[in-house]
Amino acid sequence: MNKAEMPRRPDEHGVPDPFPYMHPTLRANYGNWDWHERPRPGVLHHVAKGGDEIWTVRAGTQRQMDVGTIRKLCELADEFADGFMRFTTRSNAEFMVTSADKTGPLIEKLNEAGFPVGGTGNSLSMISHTQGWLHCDIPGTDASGVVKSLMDELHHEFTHEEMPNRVRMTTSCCQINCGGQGDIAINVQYVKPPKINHDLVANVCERPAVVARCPVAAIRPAMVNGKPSLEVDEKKCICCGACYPPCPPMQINGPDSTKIAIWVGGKHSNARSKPTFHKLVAANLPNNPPRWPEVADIVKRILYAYKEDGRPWERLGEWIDRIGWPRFFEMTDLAFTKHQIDDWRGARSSLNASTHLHF
Amino acid sequence: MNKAEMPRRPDEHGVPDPFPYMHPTLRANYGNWDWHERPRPGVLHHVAKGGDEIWTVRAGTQRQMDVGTIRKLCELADEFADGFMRFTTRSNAEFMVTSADKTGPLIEKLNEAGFPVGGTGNSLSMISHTQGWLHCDIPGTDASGVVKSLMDELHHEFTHEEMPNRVRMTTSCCQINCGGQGDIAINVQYVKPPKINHDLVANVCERPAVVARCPVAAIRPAMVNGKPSLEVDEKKCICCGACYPPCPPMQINGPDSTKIAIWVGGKHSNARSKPTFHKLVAANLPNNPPRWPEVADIVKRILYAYKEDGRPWERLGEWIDRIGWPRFFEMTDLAFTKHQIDDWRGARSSLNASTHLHF
Amino acid sequence: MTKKTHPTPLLDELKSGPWPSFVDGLQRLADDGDKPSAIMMKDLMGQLEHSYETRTGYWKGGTVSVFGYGGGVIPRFSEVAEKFPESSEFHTLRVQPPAGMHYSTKLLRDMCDIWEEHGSGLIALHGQSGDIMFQGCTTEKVQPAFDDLNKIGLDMGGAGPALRTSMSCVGHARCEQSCYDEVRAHRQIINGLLDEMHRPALPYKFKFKFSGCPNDCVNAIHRADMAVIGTWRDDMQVDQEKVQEHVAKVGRKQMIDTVVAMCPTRALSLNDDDTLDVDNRSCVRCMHCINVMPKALSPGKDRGVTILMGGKRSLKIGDQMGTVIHPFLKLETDEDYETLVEFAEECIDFFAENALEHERIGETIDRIGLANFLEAMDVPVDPNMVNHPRTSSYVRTDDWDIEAAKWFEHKKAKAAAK
Amino acid sequence: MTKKTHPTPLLDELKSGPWPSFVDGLQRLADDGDKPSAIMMKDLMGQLEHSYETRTGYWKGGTVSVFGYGGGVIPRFSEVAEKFPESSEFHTLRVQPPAGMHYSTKLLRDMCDIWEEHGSGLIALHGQSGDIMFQGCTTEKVQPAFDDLNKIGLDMGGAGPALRTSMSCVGHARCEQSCYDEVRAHRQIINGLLDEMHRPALPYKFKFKFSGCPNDCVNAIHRADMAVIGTWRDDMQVDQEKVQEHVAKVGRKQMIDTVVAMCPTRALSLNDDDTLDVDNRSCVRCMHCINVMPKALSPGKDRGVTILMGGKRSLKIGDQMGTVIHPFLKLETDEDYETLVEFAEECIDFFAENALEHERIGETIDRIGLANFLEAMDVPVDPNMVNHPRTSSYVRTDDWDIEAAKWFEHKKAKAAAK
Ligand code: SRM
Ligand code: SRM
Ligand code: SRM
Ligand code: SRM
Ligand code: SF4
Ligand code: SF4
Ligand code: SF4
Ligand code: SF4
Ligand code: SF4
Ligand code: SF4
Ligand code: SF4
Ligand code: SF4
Repeated sequence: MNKAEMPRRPDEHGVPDPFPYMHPTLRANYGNWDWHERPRPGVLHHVAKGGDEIWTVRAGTQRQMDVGTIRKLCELADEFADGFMRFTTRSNAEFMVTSADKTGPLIEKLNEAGFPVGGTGNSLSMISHTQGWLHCDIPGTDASGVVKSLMDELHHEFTHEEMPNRVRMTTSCCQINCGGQGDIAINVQYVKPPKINHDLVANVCERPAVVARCPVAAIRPAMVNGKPSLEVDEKKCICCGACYPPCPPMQINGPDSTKIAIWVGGKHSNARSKPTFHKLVAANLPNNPPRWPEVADIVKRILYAYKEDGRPWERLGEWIDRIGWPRFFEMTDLAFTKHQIDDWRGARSSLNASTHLHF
Repeated sequence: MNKAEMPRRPDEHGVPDPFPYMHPTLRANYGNWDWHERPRPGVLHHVAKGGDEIWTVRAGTQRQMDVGTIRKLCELADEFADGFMRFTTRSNAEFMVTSADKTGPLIEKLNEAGFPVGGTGNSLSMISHTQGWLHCDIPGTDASGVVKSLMDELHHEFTHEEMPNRVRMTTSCCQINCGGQGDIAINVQYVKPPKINHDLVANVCERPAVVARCPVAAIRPAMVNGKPSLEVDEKKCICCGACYPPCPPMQINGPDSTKIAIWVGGKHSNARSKPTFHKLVAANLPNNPPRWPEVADIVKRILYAYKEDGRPWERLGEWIDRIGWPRFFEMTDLAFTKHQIDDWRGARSSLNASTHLHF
Repeated sequence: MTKKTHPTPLLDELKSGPWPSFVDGLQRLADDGDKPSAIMMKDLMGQLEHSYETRTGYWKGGTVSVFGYGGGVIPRFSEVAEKFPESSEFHTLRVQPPAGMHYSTKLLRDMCDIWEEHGSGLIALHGQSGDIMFQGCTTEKVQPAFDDLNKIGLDMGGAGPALRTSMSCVGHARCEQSCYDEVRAHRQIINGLLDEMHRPALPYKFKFKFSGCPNDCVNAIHRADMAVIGTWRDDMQVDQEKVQEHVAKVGRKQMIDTVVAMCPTRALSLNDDDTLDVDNRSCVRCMHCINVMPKALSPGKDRGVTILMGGKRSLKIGDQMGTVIHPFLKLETDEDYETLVEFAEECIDFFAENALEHERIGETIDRIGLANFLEAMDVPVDPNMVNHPRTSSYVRTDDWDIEAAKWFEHKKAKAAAK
Repeated sequence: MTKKTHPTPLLDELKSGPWPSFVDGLQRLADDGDKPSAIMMKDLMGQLEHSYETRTGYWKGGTVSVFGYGGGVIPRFSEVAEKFPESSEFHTLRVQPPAGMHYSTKLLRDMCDIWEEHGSGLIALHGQSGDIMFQGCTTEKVQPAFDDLNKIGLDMGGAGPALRTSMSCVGHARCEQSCYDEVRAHRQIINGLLDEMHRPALPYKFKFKFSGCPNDCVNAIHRADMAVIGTWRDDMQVDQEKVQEHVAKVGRKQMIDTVVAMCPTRALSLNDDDTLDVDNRSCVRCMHCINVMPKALSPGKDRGVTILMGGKRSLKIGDQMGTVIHPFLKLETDEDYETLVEFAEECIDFFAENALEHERIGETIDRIGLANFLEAMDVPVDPNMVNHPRTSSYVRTDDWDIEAAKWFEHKKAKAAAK
């Protein structure tokens, strides 16, 4: 637009009130639900104290959706769910329908339209993921692509409830780990110190801020061929990539540096055991688009070992705590190396100061 | 002796072979015991695979014994136990007798002679203790005296098996803690920085060694009225007393400094839970010989709360883990203060990163 | 002239397979005639294919915002613009969804129409922090796009050193475990602090997350600077007949192995008549038994929230979870919600004044020590804040009696309050 | 003249009460006529009373030893000798008891006679490290006292920066849980390293402790630089009939609450026929169920030891427990015991060469990192050494594949060995 105009002042709505957008039965029974069950994978049946009932059908999406996809979901919501729907914290679509009879036809239509139904209960839900090459300014890999290829292979585990307990996977496209912790986490792990373009540092980077960002104080200001720049003590550097966002000339990515690591046993819920961090079980895997087969192979080994051996309600990490890490590495044929002995602050509490042993 | 003589070269026996000193039935069944039971407090009944049986009668002693006391024990060992006996890791005397009938009379004689019989199973055993004023060069209090006064008050708990599980108490007469960890530990806790006699430091102390001994680097070399001495940064100093042994002029003891703290929940066994350190529950108690009544009062509160509320096999710390620390402080009427929030290395793992709460 | 499409053999491999393909979506947008969005997406796909080939990202940041606000836009400028000029600007607008992520199809369709007109037509539902992410917009179009979104009742989310967009679980709306009104807490806190979100001036990001119960369906403990999690203080509610029905259904062994033996604090025991013996004093409100038997068991009636602070990912000091700051805040009356909001505001003030640059509140607490933070916030120490009291004797305790007096005072006060 | 006794009103208060009184003992010694020991003990009681009055200790150290040895004597010189001249020297001899602390009355009587002749007549059975402590001796009498003790087969224990006296539980001699020959391991290791005990030349103290099973009756994990603890690798032994007897005796509920629900890894389940379902893969050898039912359950048959290193009290870095270095060393044949002894010797060598002055081995391991220590000792890494693998991403892993290869190599080797 070329005609000058005074821009509009925003209305500071803040977080929108959800009630106008909430399915009437949910609104009517807000805070008054009594119990729930799962008639089949992908379907939740909630009963309110007053007797009202609602059936929720959960379907997987690609999260990054084109308007066409969203409009398709709207069609189905209009046809079956009174014109309302919601999304879960894992980007699954949820349709609330007022009678059990509607679930079957809705599920059919969803499948026709290519939306898998599942992700409930003791199944594998959608992998929570991040931006990657599509949009981030510091990615080591893609996010949507990794998730798409994995969910293709694990489709059956989304549409069936055959796991000991829910499985929550995450991916992150750099070591910053926006995807967070997971039962299984697939994260970029850098293996080389940043390569510094000394010509640019002075102009692009706020040097003291960059120095302050390094967790191991490996960065020091230095003059390099006459220009003020930064130097990295490569003995100290643990290749975390934290210096890259504030200083793009400190390039952490590269085919020799950007590898993928797999972590297991992260848990958020407080059910039974307290929340836990995920633990490193494989590293240095190739960053191999478009389908990252080496990653998928290991993820499946872990997932199926858990599926076969876990007991009802045991989360993946709880299963391993019971059978022990030696057996985990045996069953998955993964390696335990010196790199898996933690040495970060507080690491001592991760050492086994007991004779509790698994043979 | 005044006549000069060439001293004798020692025979380096090392650890003596115990078999010549071992009760014949133990020797005969060495490595072949099958099971045991406790017919009554203070008595163990072990049965060997071959069918041999042995009854062990356990009696408390003062540990620091005069020859008269030891000879008295020998008499009883000769009369009832074939001339053999042993001592436990907690300074209790054990008499092994070959028939159940002998246990009664032996117990009678032991009681006559003033030796309480008990300390087995789910009882309170002898308090493991240290040297104190009797012999140590750095003590803040006495050891034998503290133990004698407490065992007098807790005598019933030694001679009866009425606790949820064994109770193992320890005392230490300075913060060095030779007595180690315990279900209940009674340790000196200093509350003031050392008072330095600057005239002596130069001659008596190896200054670099002393500086190196401080856990918080609070000591620095300094010239004090012309003499090379040491200085303590009293803001940093955590009053641990570690500088005192290598440098006696850094006096850590004193009525205003030598206080007593009580710790609970230390555990050595691997049964059920892994071994644990004891935790601070009371401090700044007066160092009050000859009977330390303020200490005894709190110890009894803790012990009887556990006795009343603990479940079979729960050790004291395990009991608290079940009922929660809030209830522990409530039941014992002790205080939880900011000082009980750990801040030493690795302390973060002691914070509650969950919603596991006790109300 | 029609903008030509770049060959995308690698991306095309992601069109096959049973899971919905984001590439199909991109393709649909790119193929949608000569719309500006189509033209932009053709080059976007070209650049993405180029990333797949070279295994390298090609975006750099910058500064773009809307009139009146400092944050909420994530600007992206292409480093390979000469090859892919039409997607040389590909900014994202972070927009806050209705609390609980509820939508009418009307709202969703309006969002689509607006984004098709001004942006790429690509919308992520939702970002990991809970934003609607309108992805792909030129600098020029950011303002009109936002204006239209703002007109239908939506508002910008957080980015940069600011209060961030928050998330609350479905909770009250459709969950029997919910122990407080998540929507209310979520909206009252965030909407009371909007200035901190829209005009970034904090030392660093600050995130709230709201879960209705300890199942923590929004991952608050790991991922929020302040986690607000529902719980209860009294005894759980037990319907013994339904317990017996459950035992009858699954059998005693299964009941013992999956419920009794899985209770973290041995608070459960199965009576010989198949009723459940619940020792509520020992129960730590982990939710497990309630989760297994939602018909028979439910949270108690004296409900409120636990506040934990300090969750974050690994930058600088390593991953941290939130730790307990308020074991229990009753959350029922208007006053209760006010108290919660005030505490949230005080924390933001403390953060603004005391955190170092690019320091999360968890790092601040770690640096100054929990005890000092509590003192500063005037929160009394509580044993529920720790797994256990200190094990290290390295502490100076000469003011013990004064500190102990505070404890007994606090106890009296609490007793009186009851 | 008869040495007069000092009034000891405070100590006298410790004569009353049901527990054996050390003061009675001191008194008996002090009252024993004009024996040198009596004269010494009169003043000793005077000084001790003085300590009780003033709440202060009055001993200082020094150097005293016997011919041929550097350590084992704890010298004590009085700072109030002018008041209490006869106890101005009150040294302690630390002497090693027979392994397991077994005695014939003959041996005990000989000890008493010798100590009555040369010392104070006060003997502590035993010190916290496991020594017989002959307490109270003049400098002059140390040598003759030791000579006589040495002649009856006893030898000096440890003190100072040296190998210390060790302790082993009663174990094989009278305990069905014992998984190895404690006496043999104890004596072979210590007696092979006597030079390190008798001629202190290590950076600091080094303690071994031997427990026959994970009940750890000698507190080895907390209190030993090297803990040697018995365990087993195969399945535990179960006598199902005796299990049923136990259940019949205590009832199902009690059985479930005290055994099944107390197993730390849910390895136990009670079958409907009251037999026990043991999942040995999940069992961590904690001993609990075996302790509760010693008739019905016992350790397995494939026995050996777990080695943990680094236990110590708080000096400098704070309290530490030992952590697993060898999850399992088979201990059956002569070769097995040889292997154990060799490892112990290698550790002492490593300690002598690499520890800083006044540094315990646990501090050294903490300083250089467990992984480096293992590499130095040529011990392969094992997941049993950790509670869990690393949770921090702050590690450089570009040699991962090389390290992984080592693991698979080691696995092959182990498989082959079987
Ligand atoms: C819809 C959703 C909340 C929302 O606001 O969107 C939700 C909904 C429910 N959760 Fe959740 N959880 C949701 C994310 C989570 C998360 C967070 C995440 O997935 O990133 C967690 C933490 C996971 C973790 O620990 O890492 C989570 C941990 C739980 C648990 C604890 C399970 C456990 O044993 O650890 C329960 C209890 C249960 O399963 O009965 C639970 C239970 C439930 C119940 C049964 C609550 C109820 O009574 O209605 C809901 C149906 C669960 C189901 O799928 O069968 N929900 N739940 C989220 C669905 C995500 C998805 O699409 O897959
Ligand atoms: C005699 C002694 C070993 C020795 O070589 O002297 C010994 C002997 C036995 N212990 Fe022990 N323990 C002995 C010190 C210990 C210690 C160390 C200590 O007391 O300082 C511990 C570690 C305590 C701790 O964890 O802090 C110890 C933890 C155990 C346990 C684990 C209990 C638990 O549940 O945590 C058992 C198992 C049991 O009680 O069945 C045990 C079991 C036993 C058994 C039943 C073993 C057996 O089958 O014969 C023995 C009789 C115990 C009893 O008193 O009923 N013994 N036992 C020690 C007696 C000390 C005393 O006089 O009181
Ligand atoms: C978009 C999003 C990933 C996604 O696709 O969902 C994302 C994307 C970025 N995150 Fe994130 N983070 C996103 C949720 C998270 C989360 C999860 C959460 O909020 O629950 C975390 C972990 C929790 C936490 O806050 O620690 C997270 C931890 C980080 C960190 C590490 C912070 C730390 O203290 O360790 C950074 C780096 C930083 O802040 O400097 C970061 C930085 C970034 C930046 C801004 C990269 C940068 O510094 O330039 C990414 C911009 C990508 C882009 O082009 O849009 N992001 N980031 C998520 C926000 C969408 C939304 O608003 O809904
Ligand atoms: C005698 C004894 C206490 C008792 O009455 O039983 C004792 C007494 C002393 N200990 Fe100890 N310790 C004794 C067992 C222990 C134990 C328990 C054990 O060995 O199982 C420990 C804890 C375990 C450990 O080794 O850490 C122990 C940890 C210490 C420490 C702290 C070491 C550390 O690294 O934290 C010191 C201080 C030092 O070594 O500098 C110490 C130092 C001392 C000194 C030498 C004080 C000094 O530095 O001058 C004490 C001499 C007192 C005296 O006059 O005899 N003592 N000391 C124990 C030795 C008797 C024996 O040989 O059987
Ligand atoms: S994980 Fe890294 S690359 Fe991926 S979105 Fe977050 S910051 Fe960007
Ligand atoms: S990569 Fe990480 S460790 Fe290496 S210099 Fe950069 S910030 Fe420091
Ligand atoms: S605890 Fe302290 S005072 Fe007591 S014996 Fe040990 S070192 Fe000496
Ligand atoms: S008492 Fe402890 S902290 Fe204080 S100066 Fe001495 S060694 Fe350092
Ligand atoms: S966190 Fe609790 S209340 Fe919220 S949705 Fe999950 S289970 Fe329901
Ligand atoms: S909620 Fe958790 S802690 Fe409480 S009784 Fe149930 S399982 Fe046990
Ligand atoms: S440690 Fe084990 S073997 Fe040794 S005495 Fe104790 S229970 Fe028996
Ligand atoms: S020994 Fe311990 S871990 Fe093993 S089954 Fe028995 S109780 Fe469980």
